[in-house]
Amino acid sequence: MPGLEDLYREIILDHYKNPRNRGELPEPAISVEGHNPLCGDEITLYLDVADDVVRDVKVSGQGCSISQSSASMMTQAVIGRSVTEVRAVIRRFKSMMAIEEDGLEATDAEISLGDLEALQGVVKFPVRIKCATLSWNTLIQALDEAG
Amino acid sequence: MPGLEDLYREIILDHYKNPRNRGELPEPAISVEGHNPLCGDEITLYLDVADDVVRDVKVSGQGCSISQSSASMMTQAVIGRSVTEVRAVIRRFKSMMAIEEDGLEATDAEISLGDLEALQGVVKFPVRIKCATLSWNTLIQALDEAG
Amino acid sequence: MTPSAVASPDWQRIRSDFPVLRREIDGRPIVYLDSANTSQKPESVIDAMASFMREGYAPINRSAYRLAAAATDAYEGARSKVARFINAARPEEVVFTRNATEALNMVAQSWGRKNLRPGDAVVLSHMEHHANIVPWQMLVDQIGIELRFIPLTDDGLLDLDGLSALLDGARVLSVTAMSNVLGTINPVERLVAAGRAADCMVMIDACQSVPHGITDVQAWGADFVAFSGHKMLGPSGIGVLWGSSEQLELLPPFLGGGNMIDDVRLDGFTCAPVPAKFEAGTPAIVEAVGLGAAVDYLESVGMANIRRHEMGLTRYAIDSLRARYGDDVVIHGTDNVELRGGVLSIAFRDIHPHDLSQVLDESNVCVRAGHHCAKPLMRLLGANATVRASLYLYNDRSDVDALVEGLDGASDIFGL
Amino acid sequence: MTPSAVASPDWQRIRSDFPVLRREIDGRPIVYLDSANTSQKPESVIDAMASFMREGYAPINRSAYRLAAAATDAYEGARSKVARFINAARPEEVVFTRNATEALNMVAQSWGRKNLRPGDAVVLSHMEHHANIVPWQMLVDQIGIELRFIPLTDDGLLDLDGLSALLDGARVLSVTAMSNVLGTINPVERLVAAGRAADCMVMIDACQSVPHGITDVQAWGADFVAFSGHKMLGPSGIGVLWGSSEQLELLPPFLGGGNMIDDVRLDGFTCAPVPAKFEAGTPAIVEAVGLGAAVDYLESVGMANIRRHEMGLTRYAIDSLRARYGDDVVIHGTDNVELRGGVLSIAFRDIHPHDLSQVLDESNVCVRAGHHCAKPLMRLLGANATVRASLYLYNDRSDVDALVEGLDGASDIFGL
Ligand SMILES: Cc1ncc(COP(=O)(O)O)c(C=O)c1O
Ligand SMILES: Cc1ncc(COP(=O)(O)O)c(C=O)c1O
Repeated sequence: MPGLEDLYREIILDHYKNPRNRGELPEPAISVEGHNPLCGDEITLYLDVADDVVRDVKVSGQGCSISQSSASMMTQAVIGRSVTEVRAVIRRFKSMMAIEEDGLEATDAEISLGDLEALQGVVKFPVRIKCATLSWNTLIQALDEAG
Repeated sequence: MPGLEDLYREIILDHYKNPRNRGELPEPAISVEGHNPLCGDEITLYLDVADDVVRDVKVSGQGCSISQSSASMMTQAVIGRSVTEVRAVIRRFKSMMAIEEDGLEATDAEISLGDLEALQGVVKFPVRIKCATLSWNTLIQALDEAG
Repeated sequence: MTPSAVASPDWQRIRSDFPVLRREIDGRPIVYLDSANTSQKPESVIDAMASFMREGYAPINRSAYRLAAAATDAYEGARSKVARFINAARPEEVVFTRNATEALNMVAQSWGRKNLRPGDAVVLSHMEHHANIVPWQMLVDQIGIELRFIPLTDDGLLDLDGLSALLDGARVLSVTAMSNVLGTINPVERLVAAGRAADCMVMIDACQSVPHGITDVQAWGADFVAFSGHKMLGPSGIGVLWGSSEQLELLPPFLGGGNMIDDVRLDGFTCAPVPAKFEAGTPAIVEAVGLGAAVDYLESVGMANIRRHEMGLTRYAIDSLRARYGDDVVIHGTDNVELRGGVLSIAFRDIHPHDLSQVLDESNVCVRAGHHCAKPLMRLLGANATVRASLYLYNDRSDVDALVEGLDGASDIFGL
Repeated sequence: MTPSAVASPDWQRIRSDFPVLRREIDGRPIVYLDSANTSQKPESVIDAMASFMREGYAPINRSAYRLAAAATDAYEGARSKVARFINAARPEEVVFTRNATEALNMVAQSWGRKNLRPGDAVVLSHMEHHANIVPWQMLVDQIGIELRFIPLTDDGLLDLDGLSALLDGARVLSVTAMSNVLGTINPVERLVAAGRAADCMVMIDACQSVPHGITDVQAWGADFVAFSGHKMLGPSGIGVLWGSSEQLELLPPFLGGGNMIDDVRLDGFTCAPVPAKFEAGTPAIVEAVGLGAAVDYLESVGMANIRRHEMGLTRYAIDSLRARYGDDVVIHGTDNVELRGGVLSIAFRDIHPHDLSQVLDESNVCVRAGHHCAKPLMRLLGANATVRASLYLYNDRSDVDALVEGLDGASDIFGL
């Protein structure tokens, strides 16, 4: 049994207590809701994409330390990146979460996840993977809506 | 375990092979269908009642030795009797089949079932009770329809 | 409740009847506080099922050989036990379903599609489980009925002041006997009387109440009562719809197939008598046997004893939490244990319930963190989630102590 | 079929894995010939269920502690096993239901009410089980659809000559893969192709085929396939609806409640992803674990081996009956064991099936006497009832011999 320290790393607790890019974006930013039916978490993700670049992302709503910190770190990891890069980051993150998806590309491995690496410990707590990926799945939906 | 001889008494096999009052009655006799969903038996019972007397009963359809012999003996036991008497016979028979019904009357015990007593052995084979009572339940329905 | 129930049960022996509770993880016992979700099974239930599969397994209602006749008796015997347990007038009033959810859906669909017209109102409460909300919402889509919700008071009771206004012109009243989030025990008889007065069909979701106290469906006088086997020491895969003979007679069948028919021709079918009419296909035979054994077990302890035991433990839990944490802990619902069962939904020091339950799990304390399938109620409480600790006959003070102790561990990690 | 399946199983050892078959009544062993009705359970299934209840019982999909996470894994693991067993493309294509009957009703109701309009035709066959007739007859009443029936040839095969005419303009083709009365194995791939060509939704009732041979739902290519756990060595209380991902995605939910929702508000709900969308309420957790163990057991024997074993026994049974009784015995269906499974519906010397089975029961020979939930077919055969002996992997020649011998006893009593 892995200890809780694998899960609740300091950096995670920091993002949880001081979430970055929290809030809302006005229209025409896209907004998408995400739920984790297991724990009741609900977030709303706002996405501003222009010229194929993720210009801004904000997240509102409530959630546990894992879902909130993951969302916070995610915003940092994607703002300013091209949509193609962001999709690669998403793939990379999901593969770290041990989620098998089609289309992991060879180059994805090179992408650094920065702070997000701290979430690696979540894999040992399978139930929490859904917490960690909530904001990511919501982001995918928002990107799809952005076209 | 009771032996099969308790079930397949000679008199039962006789009524099975040579059923009495088999056939149909023309209208205005009442006809009612009965099913035993367990074994697929289907009978049609025809009832001719006038002036509160069961003038004639006929039974058609197929069934196992128990249901057919029971029907045959039943017709003999009820033809010519008043409806009130017939209802008493029915109660008496059902009580022999260990079926608890409301309204068994004190005088019912005095009613002789004649040949039908041979069916007593059926009680030891609970699954067959439904066979034995098929024609009787159909008769009850027919009497109810006769008003 | 039953002659065999003892006056004062040996709760330690009872606890030892549950194999899961004898297990240890990491050298520590399991502290199971999730019985409102699903209950553990005593040896006697596990053995009844295994023995039946080892010695008596056979089809029911279809074949005539002795093994099959005995299996049919076992299945029908379980029906009789359940009927007696809830004081049904007749065994035929007990319909076996997969779970309470199916029972509630069956009534919503079969009764509802027969009897409800566009614009008809169905009255529920704001504390219902999804199982008593979503089936009616499906009818909103299918028929165009209107839903009304009985509001709650601040301490989590049904606010019945406006009930007659809500019931005015309504066709259905369907309410839970006990909240799976707040623990609130609702005044069923009063609700039924109000529903009757308004000419409503009345259904009671008794999922949380049947396992924990005496149930008397005749005294209740509702039209339908639904509950699940797995919350009352029985196996998964079986639930109960009780209906008054009158209502079941009138209710159209829900599923079609074997066992529920009297006759089938290419051009149509006729139905078997109640309850077979509602039990299409091969039923949960082994599970019925298990549920029968669960009823036997509960009766041997005595439902009044169980209720008393849980009332005492609930009192102890509330008092312990408050003594240790004061205002840092919020316990939803009423403090009056006469009015509530052993279900404690709590919030603790801004620590998210999911994180709380994770930390509690470190000390093998099993609680549910989430919305408890009652999202409308959660929104009313202003919480996405709570941690819910729920008690049953096999719990004791040590379980409560472990919960109280465990919360502190969460504070350590989150620095709150 | 699987790497672990042996080339030539030890059938005596297999027989001894089934506790009921080791029992004796009146000093004689039980001759169980009613597996088309429901099958016996091997030790491994009984033990898997009992151990799970003893050691790992917990809620699934709801709570986050380790015991609950492990239970969820066990439940989802069973789903994966079943998916692999029938060669489904993805585990999510496997929906757990109570039984095949519920699966068939689910599709008839959820797909039917969404897609069928008055006058639309649904094509069934004349050899269907009530479970694949009555749900559609309910739609005749509810929607006003029209039912058409594929006729049978004299030796009990589907008469496919007029199939394209029957399918012309039809919306649904729903047919059994194997008759539970005649034993006939139908050409599923050909049926699916014909249904596809006519733009029909195609459903296969695989209740009798899945337990007895290799199933490849991808090769079949139907939209839905239904079967039951209890006929394939699994427990009662669980069945399977397989659906193609595409169809399940489009299918509206059948029952509403917990687990099947994404969100619930007072004014409406949204659905969880497939397969949770179709599993409302607490599912048959223990039963899923048991079904997973049943699949393991079947795979360890090998489905091709089982089919071969039963083919041999069926041949032996037909030959023995004919050799002993000549024209006094009627065996319904084809004599060609390539085209039939081990289900033998027989008529014997004018002795009523119910009496026959009663006499057979004297020597512990368990057969079903009745209409086998296929009354339209029985009417076609001109019989109210037959005696049906059905074989499975645990049967051997001694069982067949006991059947053949037992029939003579009936002749003695009835003097026929
Ligand atoms: C061909 C066929 N279809 C459907 C069923 C119904 O199965 P269940 O009773 O398990 O729902 C059966 C078995 O009874 C069957 O043989
Ligand atoms: C109040 C209430 N109603 C209905 C249900 C649904 O029960 P099940 O999931 O067994 O169908 C539950 C439990 O989950 C409940 O607590």
